[in-house]
Amino acid sequence: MTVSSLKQMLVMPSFEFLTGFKLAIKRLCKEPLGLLGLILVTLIVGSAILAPWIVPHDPIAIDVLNRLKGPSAEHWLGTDQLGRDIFSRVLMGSQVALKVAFSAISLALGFGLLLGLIAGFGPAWLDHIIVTLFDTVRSFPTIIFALAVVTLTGPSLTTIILVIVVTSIPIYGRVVRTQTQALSAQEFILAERALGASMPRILGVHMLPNVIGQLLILASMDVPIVITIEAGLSFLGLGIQPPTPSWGTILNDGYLFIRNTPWMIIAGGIPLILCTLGFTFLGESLRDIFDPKLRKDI
Amino acid sequence: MTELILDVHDLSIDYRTPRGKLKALRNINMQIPKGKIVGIVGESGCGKSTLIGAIINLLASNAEVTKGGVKLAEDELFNLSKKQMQALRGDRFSMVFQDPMTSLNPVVSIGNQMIDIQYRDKISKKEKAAKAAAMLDKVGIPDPESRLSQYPHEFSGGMLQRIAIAMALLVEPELLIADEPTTALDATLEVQIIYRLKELQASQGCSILFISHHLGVIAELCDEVVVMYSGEVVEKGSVRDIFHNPSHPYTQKLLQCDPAAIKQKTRDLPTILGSLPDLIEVPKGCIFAERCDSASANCHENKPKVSQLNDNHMASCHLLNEAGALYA
Amino acid sequence: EAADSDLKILHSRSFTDIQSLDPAFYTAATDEDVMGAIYNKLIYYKAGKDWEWELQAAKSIEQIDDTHIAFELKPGIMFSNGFGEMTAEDVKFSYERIIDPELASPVASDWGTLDHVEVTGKYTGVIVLKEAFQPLWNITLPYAAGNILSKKAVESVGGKFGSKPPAISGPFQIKEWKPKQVVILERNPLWTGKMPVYDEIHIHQIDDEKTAEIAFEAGDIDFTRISLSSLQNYRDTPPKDSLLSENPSLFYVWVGINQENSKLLDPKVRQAIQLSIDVPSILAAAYFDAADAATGIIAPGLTGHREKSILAPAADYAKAKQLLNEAGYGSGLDLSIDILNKSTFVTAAQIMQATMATVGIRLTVNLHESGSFWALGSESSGDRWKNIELVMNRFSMTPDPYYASQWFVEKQVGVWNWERFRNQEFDELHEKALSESSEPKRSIMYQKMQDIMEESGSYRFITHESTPIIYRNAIVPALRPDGTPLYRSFQ
Amino acid sequence: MLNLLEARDVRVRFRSKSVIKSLIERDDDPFLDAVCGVSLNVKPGETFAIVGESGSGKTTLARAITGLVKAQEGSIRYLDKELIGLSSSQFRPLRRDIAMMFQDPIGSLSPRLTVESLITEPFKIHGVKVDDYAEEARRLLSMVGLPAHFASRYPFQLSGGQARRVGVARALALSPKLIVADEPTAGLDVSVQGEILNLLATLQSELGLSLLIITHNLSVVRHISDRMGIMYLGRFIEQGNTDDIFEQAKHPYTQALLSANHDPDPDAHSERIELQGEVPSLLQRPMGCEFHTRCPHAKDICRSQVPEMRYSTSGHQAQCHLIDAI
Amino acid sequence: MWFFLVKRCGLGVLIVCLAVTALYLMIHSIPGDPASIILGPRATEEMKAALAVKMGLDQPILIQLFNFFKDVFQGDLGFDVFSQRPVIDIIMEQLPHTLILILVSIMWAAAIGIPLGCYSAIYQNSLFDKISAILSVGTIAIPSFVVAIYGLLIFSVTLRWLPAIGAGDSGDIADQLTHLILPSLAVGLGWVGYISRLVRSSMLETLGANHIRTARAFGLPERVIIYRYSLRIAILPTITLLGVGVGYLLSGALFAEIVFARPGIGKLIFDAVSTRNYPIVMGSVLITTILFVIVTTLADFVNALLDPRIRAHA
Ligand SMILES: Nc1ncnc2c1ncn2[C@@H]1O[C@H](COP(=O)(O)OP(=O)(O)OP(=O)(O)O)[C@@H](O)[C@H]1O
Ligand SMILES: Nc1ncnc2c1ncn2[C@@H]1O[C@H](COP(=O)(O)OP(=O)(O)OP(=O)(O)O)[C@@H](O)[C@H]1O
Ligand SMILES: [Mg+2]
Ligand SMILES: [Mg+2]
Repeated sequence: MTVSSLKQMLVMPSFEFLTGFKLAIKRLCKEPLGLLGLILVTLIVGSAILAPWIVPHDPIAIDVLNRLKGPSAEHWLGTDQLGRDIFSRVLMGSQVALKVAFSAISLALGFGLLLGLIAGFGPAWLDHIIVTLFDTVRSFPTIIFALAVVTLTGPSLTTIILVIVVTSIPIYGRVVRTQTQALSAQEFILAERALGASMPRILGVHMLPNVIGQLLILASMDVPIVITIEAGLSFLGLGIQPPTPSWGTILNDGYLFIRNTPWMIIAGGIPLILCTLGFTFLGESLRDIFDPKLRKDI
Repeated sequence: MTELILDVHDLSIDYRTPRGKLKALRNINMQIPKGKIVGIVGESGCGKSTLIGAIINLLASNAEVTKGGVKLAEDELFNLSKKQMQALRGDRFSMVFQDPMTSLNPVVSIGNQMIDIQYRDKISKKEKAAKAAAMLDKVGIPDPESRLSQYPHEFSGGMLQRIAIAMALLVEPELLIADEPTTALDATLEVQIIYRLKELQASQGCSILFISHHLGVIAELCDEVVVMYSGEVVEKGSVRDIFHNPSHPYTQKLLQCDPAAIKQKTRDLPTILGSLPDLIEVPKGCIFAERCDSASANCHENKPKVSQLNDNHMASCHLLNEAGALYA
Repeated sequence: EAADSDLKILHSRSFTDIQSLDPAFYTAATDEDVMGAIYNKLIYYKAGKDWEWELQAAKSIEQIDDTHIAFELKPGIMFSNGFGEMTAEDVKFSYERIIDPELASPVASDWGTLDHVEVTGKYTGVIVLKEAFQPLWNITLPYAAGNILSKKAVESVGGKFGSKPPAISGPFQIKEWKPKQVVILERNPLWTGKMPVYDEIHIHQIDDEKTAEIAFEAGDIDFTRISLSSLQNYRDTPPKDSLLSENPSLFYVWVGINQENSKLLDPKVRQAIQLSIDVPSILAAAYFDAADAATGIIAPGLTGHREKSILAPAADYAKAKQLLNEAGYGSGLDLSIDILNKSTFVTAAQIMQATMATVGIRLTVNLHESGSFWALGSESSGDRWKNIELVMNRFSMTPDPYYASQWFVEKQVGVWNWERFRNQEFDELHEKALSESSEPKRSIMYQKMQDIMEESGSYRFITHESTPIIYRNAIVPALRPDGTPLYRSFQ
Repeated sequence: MLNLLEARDVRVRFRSKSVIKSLIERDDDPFLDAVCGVSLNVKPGETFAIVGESGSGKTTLARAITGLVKAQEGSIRYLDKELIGLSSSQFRPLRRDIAMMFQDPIGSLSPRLTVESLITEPFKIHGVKVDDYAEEARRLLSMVGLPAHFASRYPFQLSGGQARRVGVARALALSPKLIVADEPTAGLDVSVQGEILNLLATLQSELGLSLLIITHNLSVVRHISDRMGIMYLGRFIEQGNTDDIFEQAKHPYTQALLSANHDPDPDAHSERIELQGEVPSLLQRPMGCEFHTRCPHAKDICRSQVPEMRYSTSGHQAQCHLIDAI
Repeated sequence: MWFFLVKRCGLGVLIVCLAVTALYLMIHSIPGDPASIILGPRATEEMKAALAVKMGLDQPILIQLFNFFKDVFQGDLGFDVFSQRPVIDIIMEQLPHTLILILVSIMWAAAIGIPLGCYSAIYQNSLFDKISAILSVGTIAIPSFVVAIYGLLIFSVTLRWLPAIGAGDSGDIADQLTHLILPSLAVGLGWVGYISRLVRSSMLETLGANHIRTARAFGLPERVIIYRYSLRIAILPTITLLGVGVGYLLSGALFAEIVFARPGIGKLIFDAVSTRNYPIVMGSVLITTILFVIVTTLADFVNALLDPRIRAHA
């Protein structure tokens, strides 16, 4: 889900969407951590969308004289080595972070799910092919793959997303595959086969709901990992180029100044932690809400 | 008054559902005297499994005890701590669950599962395995030693059911609770199991709570019978009272519907007309009034009182006169 | 273990691992750090603030004329592994070996115009050059290419040996090399010269400056270079029992502007770029005010250093804007700068982005990891050289100006001369200066060369950086003026 | 009349030992024959009942017929179409006609689906157009005697019998031609059981539905089936018209089975034939007649010689040396 | 069984070949010139060309690849032109350091994360669950280098309890262990959270199953129910993940190697990639791929061991 599609959802909510949403929210609100997650995610997504309008300073305006200053009334989180307002950069940086996290994780999740389901349930030869692909992709260092992709496409956010997607698919895929294998011996799958359900249907309607919960949690925990990978790749020059702010670059810079000006790390780290907390708790509570067995009000 | 091993008093249980509270059990009173076999019969969905879930204190997460309690001998079970309750389970009482296919762990070999439940016994693992095998043999599983290392998915439904029974017997409980333990068994095995249970009861003096839809089995095995309908006990009494002198219209109909009781071959089996009441909006009056042939206005308006028909035969029906005869 | 703790051990740090301990194939400075301790040279740098040398294996050495240098070895310098005493034969072998085309040593140019070495006695010989070659005294004899190997020993292993020297002669020998971890030097029992103070020197390989600093504070190492970003901190609150030493460095950092790029053909554009780069801001933000602005490619203290550059370090936006207007780019210009993915460059590039934006140049920053960066301007590895517009570069140096100027001659266009700077006069001066024996004259020539570079508009000199070093106060380090450790002389 | 379903010598084998174990023990044949050469046929509109020992391979046979486990040998024909060896996509169109009810009522319902989705699945799977799924769900639910509000429940919220009825509703949704029902009425009270069986009877008379029913409930068998087979250790040891078998069972096992049926009367003590002796295992099939270990009449010949299937004129067949003697 | 093994090995070989081929194509497609990096800036074009010939870089890629495989099957990973040493020696020097770091990290992370996940699941929604939720998600989100640096600052600089750099004395196990504590803390901490959340989530699903109710009904001790009955099912995705994770860490423990100046295969590969030292890159990736395949196969195997249903499927 990209930020723009999220925007769309918020702008034109259909009626059913609203009622379903309301019910979910109502249930969420009963779980303190879920509520916390919802609030955090709303805050982060909201600030990412509104960032251009609410930043107190131009996030790329350099002010060398005022570099590496501590928090003050003027600069809430201080300034970086170029004298830029860290708070504004963190706010703007959330755009990159969310773009990368959302698109990379959802794509990887989607493909991983698909391939994992097929590998776990499909014929053995297909399983072998998919697992071979997974392991092949997974087994050589990300950096080499990233470098190769960049030579083909040039550095950009898309490149990073592509690299992350390709290297994360096997993780999700393998987890799904194991789950699917364990499930495929169960009686209800047999029953579906007896009804004549096609493989896509069995996978999509019956396996998926049983594996997706795990995967959502895995995915939400991957948010910080993806953001740090983005940082690493951008630092190698493979992703977003300066001076675009991202949490990753703030963390990278923060690492350099971790001793003398630790608030840079804090400024880059706290939103990351909040973001992870938000997504993980939201993910977990959503899982609990949508898993009929774990739902408390039935 | 005989000594009671189990006393369910005034028990009410609700399930929370999106539509509202489903009142699965309402004011259940039933007792199991020591050393007796009590059967529960009743229409499917009337709350039998819920009742035993409450007895062993393992209800679904959305269930809620709203009233009443369960006493095992002297212990009020709902007041026990988790630890105390755990100490009772598998020791003083044991359970055969209704769905044998899913109630055994799919990833632990049945041998290990049977050894694990004997964890209280201070004997070697080998001895436990031998005991397990012997018990499997008793319930008619051929070649039990080698079967011990197999996993549930490698057994047939009936075999799993027998394994579940074997497990419940293995711990030599004071009270055995069995929820439809013979549904997947053929008649010869069913007989064999019934003998086993009787044997057990005779040798250990244990009590059994036996749920079944198979009236023949109930008739053969049980000393007393409780008849339930839609979350209520409508009639209870000795097995002879129930089968020879059914007093509640539901019991009567139930007995009439049993195909085993119909000697003439037919493709049109008798049934009880009408449908189940919605337990979320429980009807005001008699719960069976909707389907009762002889229901009067009173039946639809007021809850019937319990009529004591003899020492331990009682039924809740407006139509029963003091003498316990049905006037219709 | 008790004996162990009695040993005097120096824990030092290097930022890369050793690659080769063969003087003909040395690559990084680390190689020479170790070679300097295990081999001997005729002369060696003298520790201190000025670039001077002192005798090492040579008892005497003398420039007889422009092309002849006579030397006499100290007697009794023994090679290890029973390869005997060091003789003039070994000197001849070691030096001629490097220029032997058979061996194809990549550092043959260190020996410039060496013709041969004449052995005149057991300990005496004459180094014969084809032409005068001034850098010899600064960077050849006292540096890596000047190390003397044992002829017999090297021949016994077939002429090449990589990282396992067949024989050493210096005060230290290699006790253990744990690749990517540590090189442990211990006393050479055969050494008869001045006894080193330390029984062992452990040179730990630590890539990351932050880690090195922490390791120093944790007491794991006693001597390390620190990062410019931490310098101020250490100045303000120096760790207990330690001393800080700030040394100039020989590196030079500049922004190169590709003359042949279609957007940059007009010298006015190039000048506008020069003028719109504000060096003080870069020094402040990327070098933490711990380094001075460079006046050219030759560091202070070396022959040929310019006191001042033609353009002031501070930007002159008005002039730059005007030049751009004249060149027809009044409405702005899109340019890109290629940099290595080091945070210093990233910071500097962002400063440039900001300062150049004030004159209407929109600068895109292209980060490269090192492998890709260093092949950027090379014509033999792809077409990317054509697309270079601006590039920020940092070259290392040895203490002779020729070493810096050699990269900017026409022959280097498409090799290391990524600005594709071509200037006849520059090339001629470079050649002549090699053999100029008069120090002041030579100096003027190099200054002129740097003027030419700057006037071409293709160069904006940024800084020579600096080398801050921290060490325990119990140590008296022996350092070259640029802060390079001379381990054998550590006290 | 043409057979709707015809199975010949069907054999299903399972691996009985793990691969490692069989290697260690040098067992060349680490398999067991769960179904061992079973033949049967079902005509349109007919009800065939399979009864037998628990673990004798009834479920496996049913699964082999519906293509859910692979039959290693034999042939299974549906309307003259060979089913063994069909790929799952080739089998799929047939599944509209052949419905299966599973033995495990809750386990065979997809746990994350509501009852409504579960019972309308067949329509979606086979692309049958339905205007209003909710309405259709209500119809099916009422058919099996469940109130409409069950549509929104999840399987784990059903009682065993309710889940069973959902399974029945699902199997009937598309009005199949053949229903393979594995204990369709186990866990149902007698009234509901009657409703379900009556429903099947109605469908049978209206649509000519054929039934292959596996059950342990002999009273049910007697009322509803036309013919029946008795399974023991993976084989039919007796097969024939239900009435014939109930009247005059030939095989000692059948006799024991029938005699074991309980009467719903605490005082009725029927004459039971008690089976004693070792229950044989599929892994070590007894020599000779496989029932001899428990047979009250076993003779020497039974221990050494495999009895042949003997036929009577009415098609009643049984596999016993002593048919005439008993 | 043999068939299974042979198939697995065959697949493994296939994966290794595919990975190495892909790698070969990739690394040759990225810009960079090993010759000038190896020979230094002053090498002449002839020298570079000569080196290229020596490294076999002048031949078509397919031939290079063929030669590489040919050598590999003869047990030869080639020669490092930088240091003139056999590639296999160089890799084998580094590999043990990486392996021990990964194993120790993963092991302690699992040893803490799994029980933590279990208990969070059992006491779902309790205070313990909530606190452990926040803590473990926190550990996932805190960048490892922050853990590393602050670990160093606290334990090495301030307290001086632990050494800051290196892998310790090769002969001295205790020394090596003290050198492992901080790096494995930095590598493993995030995994603790990751594992515990994942275990909790699968545990919740498993604990709701019917068979767990059976186990409870027999009064089995909670410990047995959790570790023998639920965890065996709930752990499957975690094991898979650990398998993939260990493989990933083979080249992904880079930051720990840098921050703690530890030798290791991650740094070896990274440096080799930066210097376009093809023989080392190829050799190390070959080795890590083999290890990766072994680890994931092992994970599959363990899963099959734990869950007979997967065994039946395989
Ligand atoms: N978790 C649950 N949530 C909501 N309703 C439930 C739940 N479990 C059971 N019920 C409902 O409670 C009622 C009683 O169910 P219970 O399982 O006790 O019936 P039962 O008498 O055992 O029936 P059967 O003979 O079919 O097993 C049924 O109507 C059932 O649908
Ligand atoms: N996947 C399997 N692997 C190994 N053996 C199996 C497998 N499935 C079934 N079996 C064995 O095959 C035999 C027949 O099983 P099946 O389920 O067909 O019996 P059934 O006649 O349906 O019994 P029940 O009446 O108890 O359900 C049993 O001995 C069983 O243990
Ligand atoms: Mg029940
Ligand atoms: Mg069965």
